[in-house]
Amino acid sequence: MVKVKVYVTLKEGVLDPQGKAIEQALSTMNIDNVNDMHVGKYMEFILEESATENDNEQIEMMCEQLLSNPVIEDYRYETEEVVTA
Amino acid sequence: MVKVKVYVTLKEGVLDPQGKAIEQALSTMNIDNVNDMHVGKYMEFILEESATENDNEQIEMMCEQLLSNPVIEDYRYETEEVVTA
Amino acid sequence: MPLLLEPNTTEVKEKKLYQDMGLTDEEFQLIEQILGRTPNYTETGIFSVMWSEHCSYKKSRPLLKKFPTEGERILQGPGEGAGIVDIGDGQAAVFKIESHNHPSAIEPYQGAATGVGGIIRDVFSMGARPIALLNSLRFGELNDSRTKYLFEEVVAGIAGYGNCVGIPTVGGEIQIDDCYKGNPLVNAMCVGIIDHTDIQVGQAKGIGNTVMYIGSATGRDGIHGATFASEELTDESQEDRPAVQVGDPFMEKLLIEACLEITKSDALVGIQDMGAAGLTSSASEMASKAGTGIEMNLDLVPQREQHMTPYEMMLSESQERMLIVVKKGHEQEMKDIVAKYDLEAVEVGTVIEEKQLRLTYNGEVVADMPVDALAEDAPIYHLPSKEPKDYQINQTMSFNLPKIDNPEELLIKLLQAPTIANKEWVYDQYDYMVQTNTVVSPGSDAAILRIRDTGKALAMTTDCNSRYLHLDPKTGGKIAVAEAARNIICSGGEPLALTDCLNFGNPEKAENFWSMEQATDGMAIASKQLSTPVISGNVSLYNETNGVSVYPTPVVGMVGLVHDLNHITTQHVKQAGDHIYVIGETDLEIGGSEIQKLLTGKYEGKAPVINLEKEKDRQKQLLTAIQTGVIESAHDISEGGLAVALAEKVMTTEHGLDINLSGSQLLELFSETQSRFVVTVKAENLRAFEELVNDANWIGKVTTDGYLDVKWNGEGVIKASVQTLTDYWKGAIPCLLTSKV
Amino acid sequence: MRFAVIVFPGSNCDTDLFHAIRDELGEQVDYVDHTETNLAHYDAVLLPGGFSYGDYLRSGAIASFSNIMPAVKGFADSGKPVLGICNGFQVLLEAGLLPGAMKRNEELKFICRPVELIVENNQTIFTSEYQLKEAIQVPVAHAEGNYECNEATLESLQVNNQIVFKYKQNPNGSTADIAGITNEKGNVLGMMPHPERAVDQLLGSADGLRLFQSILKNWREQNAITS
Ligand SMILES: Nc1ncnc2c1ncn2[C@@H]1O[C@H](COP(=O)(O)OP(=O)(O)O)[C@@H](O)[C@H]1O
Ligand SMILES: [Mg+2]
Repeated sequence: MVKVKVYVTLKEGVLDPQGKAIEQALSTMNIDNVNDMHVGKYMEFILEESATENDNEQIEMMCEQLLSNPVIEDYRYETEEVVTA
Repeated sequence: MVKVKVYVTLKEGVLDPQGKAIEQALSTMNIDNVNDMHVGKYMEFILEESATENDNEQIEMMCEQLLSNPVIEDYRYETEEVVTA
Repeated sequence: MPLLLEPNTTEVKEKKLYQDMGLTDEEFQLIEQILGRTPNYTETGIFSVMWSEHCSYKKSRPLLKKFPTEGERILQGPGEGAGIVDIGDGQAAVFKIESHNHPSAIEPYQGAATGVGGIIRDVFSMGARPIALLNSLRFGELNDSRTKYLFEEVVAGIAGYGNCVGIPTVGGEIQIDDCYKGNPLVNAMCVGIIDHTDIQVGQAKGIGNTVMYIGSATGRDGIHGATFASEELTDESQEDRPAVQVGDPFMEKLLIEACLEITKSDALVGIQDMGAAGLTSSASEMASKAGTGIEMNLDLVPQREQHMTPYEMMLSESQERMLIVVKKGHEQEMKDIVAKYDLEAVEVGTVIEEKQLRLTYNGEVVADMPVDALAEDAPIYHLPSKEPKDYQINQTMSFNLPKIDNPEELLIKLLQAPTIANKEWVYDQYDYMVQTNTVVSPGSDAAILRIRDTGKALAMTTDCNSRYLHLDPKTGGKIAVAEAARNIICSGGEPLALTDCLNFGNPEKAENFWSMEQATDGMAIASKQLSTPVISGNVSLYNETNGVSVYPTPVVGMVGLVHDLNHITTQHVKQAGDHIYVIGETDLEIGGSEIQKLLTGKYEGKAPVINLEKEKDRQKQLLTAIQTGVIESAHDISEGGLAVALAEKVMTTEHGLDINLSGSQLLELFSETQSRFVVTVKAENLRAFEELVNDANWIGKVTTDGYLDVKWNGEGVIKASVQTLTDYWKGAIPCLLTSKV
Repeated sequence: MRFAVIVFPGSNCDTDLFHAIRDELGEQVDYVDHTETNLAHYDAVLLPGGFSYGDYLRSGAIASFSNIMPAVKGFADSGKPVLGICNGFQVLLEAGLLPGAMKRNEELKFICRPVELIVENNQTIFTSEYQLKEAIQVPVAHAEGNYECNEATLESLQVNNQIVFKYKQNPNGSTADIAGITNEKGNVLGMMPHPERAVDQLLGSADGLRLFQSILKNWREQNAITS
């Protein structure tokens, strides 16, 4: 059983309307030392023992097919063994 | 100059309709070994030299006032020195 | 396992834990009498929510009794999820308004969204298909970041929920005044359509029938408020559990479709949504209305979180949940229907003969209480009332009115006042077209939706000018009803009935209770006079911050019937050459007006006078004239007076107006005298119009030049390009929201 | 002619499409549930607007895995007309039946309003009843209509004349003002504006009706049916 953390971000070069809006909001708060704001998604889940024994393969399949849209998004992930009491 | 990564997640006990919907979608894809799916936000930005020299204070202020909604969300963040060439 | 420890019965009594749940010593004693024993913790919690003002109306019920609730067309008055009024052809309109003020003050997006979700469930639980949403919003001045945040998020929450479930948000109103700064008001209204034969009621009839649960699993949402401080009882990890409910409009959409299919089944006995006080109120009300009881096994209740206690399950206000009662043996039929919508129907209990709400958990009885005591026998309070001293001062005050030398500049400022300014920024975010019935979208007096295959339509609006109530709650209450009716009439509809949301401060302050009495008096008189019975409503009290209450704000939601699509009328002028009339004379009435706020920064003096008889006659005459086809456009005169009404008639069109007025003081241009309308009439219909409508004064013509040109006693006082006016009017709210603070 | 309106959980413009086809176009139409797998009886497939699966994760993403989608792909491959409107367009993008992706509107807000579209290509089975460069009024109602694609995709869209509708005034930040595109073959159209909301002057515009009439006319021509 592993805990998986997935980060999905817009590809380099794709304009990020949310990031831009946050930068604007910051500047109305008179905060002007923040740059390059990017907003993405963060997903966490528990992956139970998979049949294949190959967790990474399943995670990548999930990321490519569902959790991210490869046309405009990149993803990366981390896994962490969960010890069941 | 530091690179800041902020993770915003729903507080424990707050309904996460997205997470639930993704789990369902996975199960229609015949993936049944995924549990506890939670969806949050991930933000990255560059913080230039701040006037106060206290980066954390500014980051926390930003997180509490703008980047997260403290009523239903928790946040955590990481910083990383950026070496300018 | 850190199971939540609950205090025992003795602790509840001796430590007076019931007080933290909102029960008084007397109420607790009454509960002991009813039960013949001391209630346990769970039972005390259940009584406390059922006897809260929100569920029992224990402080407002005497006032609500004054409302007329019957009429030829009324099929269901107050008491069920929503009221029902006949619209002919075997169909009926179902509607109700509800507040979500406090949740929205804490978490504006979710607060507003779940408010919308709740009112939709009230309507489809009657068996009706929801066809429209409206709202009524109040905020403080848009000059600090918190208020702007509340404003933006409330609007986003309403949009987020309504758009996703696919019910068009077609109208509403927004008033901005500083009394709402700490306590914004968010009222949502839903209108549905039903065939008479499909009308459902929330009743648990038939001993032995099965109680089933449909929708989202129960979490700990929304119980925090009623719970007392939990430090010594709960595990450290459970600290800071949010009381905020998060809405799931996707689930709601599935529930709507599933429940509407269920209501077509003969196996369904009763259906009710789990609104305030969730499982508790839906179960006990359904049983009480049917003269039965319900036994429920809480182990079977779908749960989102682990280790939930009976107390938590019964008090949870998790959203998107319904309770149904089904004929015994037909459970599978229900399960099959809801499965089509990816939902589950779960058997959780049975209808029993004893009029008890009996709950078991882990094989033990954890609560056993008479349902009538919960639903019906809450104590009724007659609170003391006292006329505030400001009232007489305002009635007798004479104030020095400023002389006006630049009415054009004032008009532009009024058009930028956020209460008057164009609300496109708001309603552009609402899908007001989905279901493709919206004939008149936001931006005219009332919204109009056609009723498919009938040649008829429904007109709907929400209204309340609380500034008048602030000065004189009785008069203001009358005006709120009259204004709603005016908006329906101007759109070509016959007002049918109304729903109301009484937003007031703390009723235990005698001055507040006095204004509730006065306001409801006024509303009752006006709804009788205008033949618009009250068929549903909601009460929201304790709207205060730091001891200062909001203005009395009894919002009126009204629905009217447009008998023929050809009667549909909007406020905008149609073609050059048409003649413009004002119906009704103008007095100098400035108390509570927008111009008073602009010029003096406060409201004082007398509210405008309203004569309901005159009101009724004019409304009738105008409606007849519209139905006869002699009116091109019609608009009531409200905030900002005639000057603003004229601008509103011509902005967004390509026309201009040439207006000739006379009077003693230019200030009359902005007076808010009641019962007035501005209409345009084609030359060939002038005679017919003048025969049908009394008190109509010719004031000018529609032109092609794109200017609002107003002459006062023959002298030009306003000559403004309509485009310029429109720009100011449309730009005001976006500008306020984006300006730095 | 027989139309299928696919119903996903959370679709909410399905009934509007149904009424447009049945009441205004006067043709046969059925709702087809997302759990079905066969579209053999239909001459055109319509994917409606709404919020399939609540638009959770990304709009259209979860619906693109529905049971019905292989059949929709097969239907498209056979050259028959497939039209995705709003959320339906998003589903087609996520399913890879059309190139590109949707982002949130530039202003981040949901926008609902009538807009003017320019017909950029009237040589498709969806637009033959329009004039080239004609301005038509059709409403939009979406939060994620900001069409995005890379340079190469944009170029091929342009070269192959796949851009069918452009906004006269871009409401959402969409690349090259794109409001609707077809696949290379021209038998799959995705568009953000709602033609089914513009089929009756009573509701503000009837310009959308001609889109459905185009589909009908081309089907009749192909099947040599004269009316
Ligand atoms: N919160 C809102 N939501 C939707 N529509 C709104 C809202 N506020 C105002 N509108 C629309 O803007 C128009 C003008 O509103 P208002 O000034 O309150 O009209 P009136 O004075 O005739 O009641 C109406 O069509 C109304 O429905
Ligand atoms: Mg009006």
